[in-house]
Amino acid sequence: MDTDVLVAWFAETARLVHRERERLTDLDAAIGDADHGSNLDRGFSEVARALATSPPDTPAQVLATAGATLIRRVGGASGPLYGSVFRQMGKSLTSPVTLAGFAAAFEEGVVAAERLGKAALGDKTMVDALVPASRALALAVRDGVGVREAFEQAARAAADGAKATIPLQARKGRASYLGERSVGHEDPGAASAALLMAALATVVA
Amino acid sequence: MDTDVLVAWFAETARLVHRERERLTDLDAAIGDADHGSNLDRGFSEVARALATSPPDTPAQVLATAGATLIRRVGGASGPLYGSVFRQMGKSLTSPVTLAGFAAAFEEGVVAAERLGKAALGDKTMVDALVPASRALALAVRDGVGVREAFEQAARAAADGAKATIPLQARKGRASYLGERSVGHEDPGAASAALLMAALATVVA
Amino acid sequence: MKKLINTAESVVDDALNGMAAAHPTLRIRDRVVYRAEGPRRGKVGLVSGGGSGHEPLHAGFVGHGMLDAACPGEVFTSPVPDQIIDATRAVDGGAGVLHIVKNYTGDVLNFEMAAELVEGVDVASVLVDDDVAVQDSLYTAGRRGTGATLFVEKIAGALAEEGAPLARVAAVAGEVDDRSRSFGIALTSCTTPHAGKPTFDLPETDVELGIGIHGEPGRARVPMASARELAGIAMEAVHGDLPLRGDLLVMVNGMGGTPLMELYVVFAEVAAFVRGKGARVARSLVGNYVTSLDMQGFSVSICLLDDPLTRLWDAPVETPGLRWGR
Amino acid sequence: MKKLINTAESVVDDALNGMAAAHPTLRIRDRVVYRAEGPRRGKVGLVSGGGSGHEPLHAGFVGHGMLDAACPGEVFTSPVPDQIIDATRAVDGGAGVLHIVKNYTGDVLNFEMAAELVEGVDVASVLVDDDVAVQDSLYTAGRRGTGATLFVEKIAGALAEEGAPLARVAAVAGEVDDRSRSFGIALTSCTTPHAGKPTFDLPETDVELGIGIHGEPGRARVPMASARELAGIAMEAVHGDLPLRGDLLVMVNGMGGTPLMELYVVFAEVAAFVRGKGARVARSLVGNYVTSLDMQGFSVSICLLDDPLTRLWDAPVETPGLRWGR
Ligand SMILES: Nc1ncnc2c1ncn2[C@@H]1O[C@H](COP(=O)(O)OP(=O)(O)O)[C@@H](O)[C@H]1O
Ligand SMILES: Nc1ncnc2c1ncn2[C@@H]1O[C@H](COP(=O)(O)OP(=O)(O)O)[C@@H](O)[C@H]1O
Ligand SMILES: [Mg+2]
Ligand SMILES: [Mg+2]
Ligand SMILES: [Mg+2]
Ligand SMILES: [Mg+2]
Repeated sequence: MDTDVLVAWFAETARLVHRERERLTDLDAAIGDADHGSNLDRGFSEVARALATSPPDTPAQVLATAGATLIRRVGGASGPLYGSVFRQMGKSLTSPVTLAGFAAAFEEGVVAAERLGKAALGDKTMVDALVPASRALALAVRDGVGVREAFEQAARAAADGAKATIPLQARKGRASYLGERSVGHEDPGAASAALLMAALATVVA
Repeated sequence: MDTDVLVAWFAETARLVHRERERLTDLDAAIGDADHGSNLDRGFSEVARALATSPPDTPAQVLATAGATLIRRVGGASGPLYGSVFRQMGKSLTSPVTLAGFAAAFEEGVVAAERLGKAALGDKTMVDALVPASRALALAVRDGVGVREAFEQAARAAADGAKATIPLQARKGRASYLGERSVGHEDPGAASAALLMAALATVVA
Repeated sequence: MKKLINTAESVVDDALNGMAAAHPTLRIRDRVVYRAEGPRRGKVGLVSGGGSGHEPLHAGFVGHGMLDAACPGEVFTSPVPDQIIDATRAVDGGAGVLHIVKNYTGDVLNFEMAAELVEGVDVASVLVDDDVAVQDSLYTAGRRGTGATLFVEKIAGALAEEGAPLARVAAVAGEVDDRSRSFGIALTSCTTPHAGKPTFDLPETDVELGIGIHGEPGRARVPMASARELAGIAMEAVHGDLPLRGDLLVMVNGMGGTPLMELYVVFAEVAAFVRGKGARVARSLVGNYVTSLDMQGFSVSICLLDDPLTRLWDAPVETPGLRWGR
Repeated sequence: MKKLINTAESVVDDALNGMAAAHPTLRIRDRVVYRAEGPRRGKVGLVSGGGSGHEPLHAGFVGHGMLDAACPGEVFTSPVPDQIIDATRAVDGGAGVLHIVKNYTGDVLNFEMAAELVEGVDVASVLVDDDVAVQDSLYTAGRRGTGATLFVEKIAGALAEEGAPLARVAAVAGEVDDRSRSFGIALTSCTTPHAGKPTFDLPETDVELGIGIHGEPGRARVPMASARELAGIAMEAVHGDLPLRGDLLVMVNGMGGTPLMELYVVFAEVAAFVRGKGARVARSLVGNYVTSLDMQGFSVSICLLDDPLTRLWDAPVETPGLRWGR
């Protein structure tokens, strides 16, 4: 896995988020404030632009740029949270990049977001998609699965994790204000995390 | 025609205006500010109450009370205008009240409103119903027609006058702001003047 | 229609009770809103009034440096002469009283009747007619009084506060009206509490140009456009009637249901237009000042300032709706 | 949805341009709104911020006696750390800077990041969380910051203007938050420019209880009721959490699309409720101060005053959105 793959990952994420922008905003309208789609569309399109304008030399730089750009351009809850995932990944990633190295860095990125947001699995946040994705990667590494297969499993785990937020009552973020009324809706941040992992699976496919 | 007939006139007007309140407001919504129904409902119900609470001794007193009450309680354009009609009628009416005396006093009342509002026939105002009604009464007097027949003719003339405002472009009042867009709508004040004359025909029927 | 009211019948009195509870500087009696401290000997009294539903106009402009009394009528219905007579008598400090009347048939007739009936008080009157959407011709009731009413009340109020005599306060009030123009655009109709449904239907695709402040339909209906285009339409109408030049007082006024953020967007366009004509925004107001219940939309009002008028505009004012300098 | 905007993307910058054009007392640079005169040596700087769409909060409260800078984010989206860092550096007069942060995950995270990254400036932070509709428990993100933000900004601003040190300004800001509670009710949803449709559907027959200021649905939906009943629901919620007593600062705040007349109707009911509990409306505000775009509805905020807080509330303030005493 090289710099180009990571750049492609963010380009594909930007494309998916742009395409799914309205769905993400609709999910946020139901239990939040109807801006998750435009927040992430703004953020990832900036990331894609930044990566295209001044192409980074190393995988770590790709992640650092993505993290900093999201923090600098998104705002809201998702900006610092996604930003922290990639910023931390960039710090943790060792080179050359192996699947094991990527999985470990991703795990540290997810932990950074968990720490920052103080959210745990089951709180109905992006964590509910990110943690299962991270675990799927760790299992794939343990089982010696190939990159493509590993990322597909991670994407599936994230998607399942996102769907699994539907029956939950939110305990973190804006949706928690709704109390029981948050039950029955998919968390927008979990849904966007699933897109992120889907993009990863696509670019190595 | 005695005091009781005039009291009954206002009671019947109050009833009709209350019943037609929404229609009058709808007419005013189309070319004005959607308050004519509530303005006149408030005004004539106050008149009816005032006349019931302290019954006047003379026909002139009935009219004076009606005029003063409308001026004191309605506001808007229609309050001073209808108020002036009855206030002037009350001043002009001689006793005992004959049809000729009533017709003459009504004529003076209408002239008072025309002077106050500076509106002429064809300006698309209440004048377009009041003036034909007044003329019908004058003709009835000239032709020696009975009271009942005279008031029916006046009511018909007022109703026709009101309908005849539909194709006109308003030159006075709020509807004049609309320019050509006032064409095609019945003037609310003309419509309420038609109700007033219809009430008169009813109470002598 | 959902409204924060108890009943349509009680809405005016209920709102006045709220004003009284919120503003110790006001005293409210028999549907007249007065300054709590009463008339000042030798000061010209200023009385205005009109239908309710335009808040903060007029009652919100009662206080030091502005009105002495306001007479609120029913929603969109001029006050009755009794209110105006009461107000005129109560605020007379011996120097006479100026009636500030928006040019609507109902307002004009009721103020005229009151002025005739009030005795022993020197009364002058100024008619505000700033709305360029209406032709001032034999075929109309003349131009409506809209946003510039605030300018007249503020500037005449400052002059009266300084102790100027009635004739001069009336003359300057008239001058402010002469130098002011307005134009309004509605995105939605308003809904009166009594009618309970929108006064006019306006599809999602259209706006009404040249509206008044009573939910009367405008002069024309055009497709919805950007803030820049709509501001341009309004400003061209104003500028076409009274060319912009020199120092301007500019108000971008919300019709009651428009968020402040959008009014600032419009103001940016209006300011650019003004600069484009070589004139200057010397003073400005952005907000909901002369409203039409819950209507969405805006109006622009401009006044050609000169030094004396600017000084009077800047003079201290302390009312619920407008306050600076104290 | 019709909005007075050019594009959904440009609405925040366009509105800021309008603010800059309208208010010479402000200077706007890189999405931060500053006092034009810059920082004062030895004075604690006050920085707040949050999503746009709540105008006049926060940018409209920049000026003498209140904020030194405001950081507006995208509509309903917290500002980014860069804005907050810029603002914090720029307003530091050597006495440190207080961040006034509404308790939302996004606001908290972005202000925290900024506070960590800004160097060489003494930064303290106060979290505003006044909304009693939200339980403050392990199962929520804690209470939201809503109307009381204005109280905190005004009172902390007055104290900072007097030259109090950072620790004391922060402590009093926290005290104001402790003594304040709010509750909001929506008659309609708002519509964000980006989404272009109402955030939630609310039938003509219902209202949402316990809403925030971002168009989040509330805690419960109940049938529409009179102003008296709705004010009662809001006040019971507040009183149940913090019993009313003594002198109160009471704000009846419109959500952006509510006419002032209706807010006064609500205020009358709120004042009656307060009297009924043996407390007193000592100070009040009625108007659109902490809004949610074009939402119709209101919130009530109360603060239990004491003499020092009342004095600070009364101190001069000169901002676009709140002004008295100068
Ligand atoms: N404390 C938290 N920890 C982790 N994720 C969170 C937290 N709070 C919110 N989120 C995520 O952020 C998403 C909302 O993002 P977004 O709508 O962009 O921001 P905002 O809530 O500020 O409007 C939620 O759906 C949730 O997944
Ligand atoms: N100058 C006028 N002369 C005669 N009638 C008038 C004049 N102006 C208005 N009217 C009448 O008043 C009616 C409107 O009354 P109303 O709605 O109660 O008052 P307002 O126009 O003040 O809201 C119009 O339909 C018209 O018939
Ligand atoms: Mg959101
Ligand atoms: Mg009318
Ligand atoms: Mg009217
Ligand atoms: Mg948000």
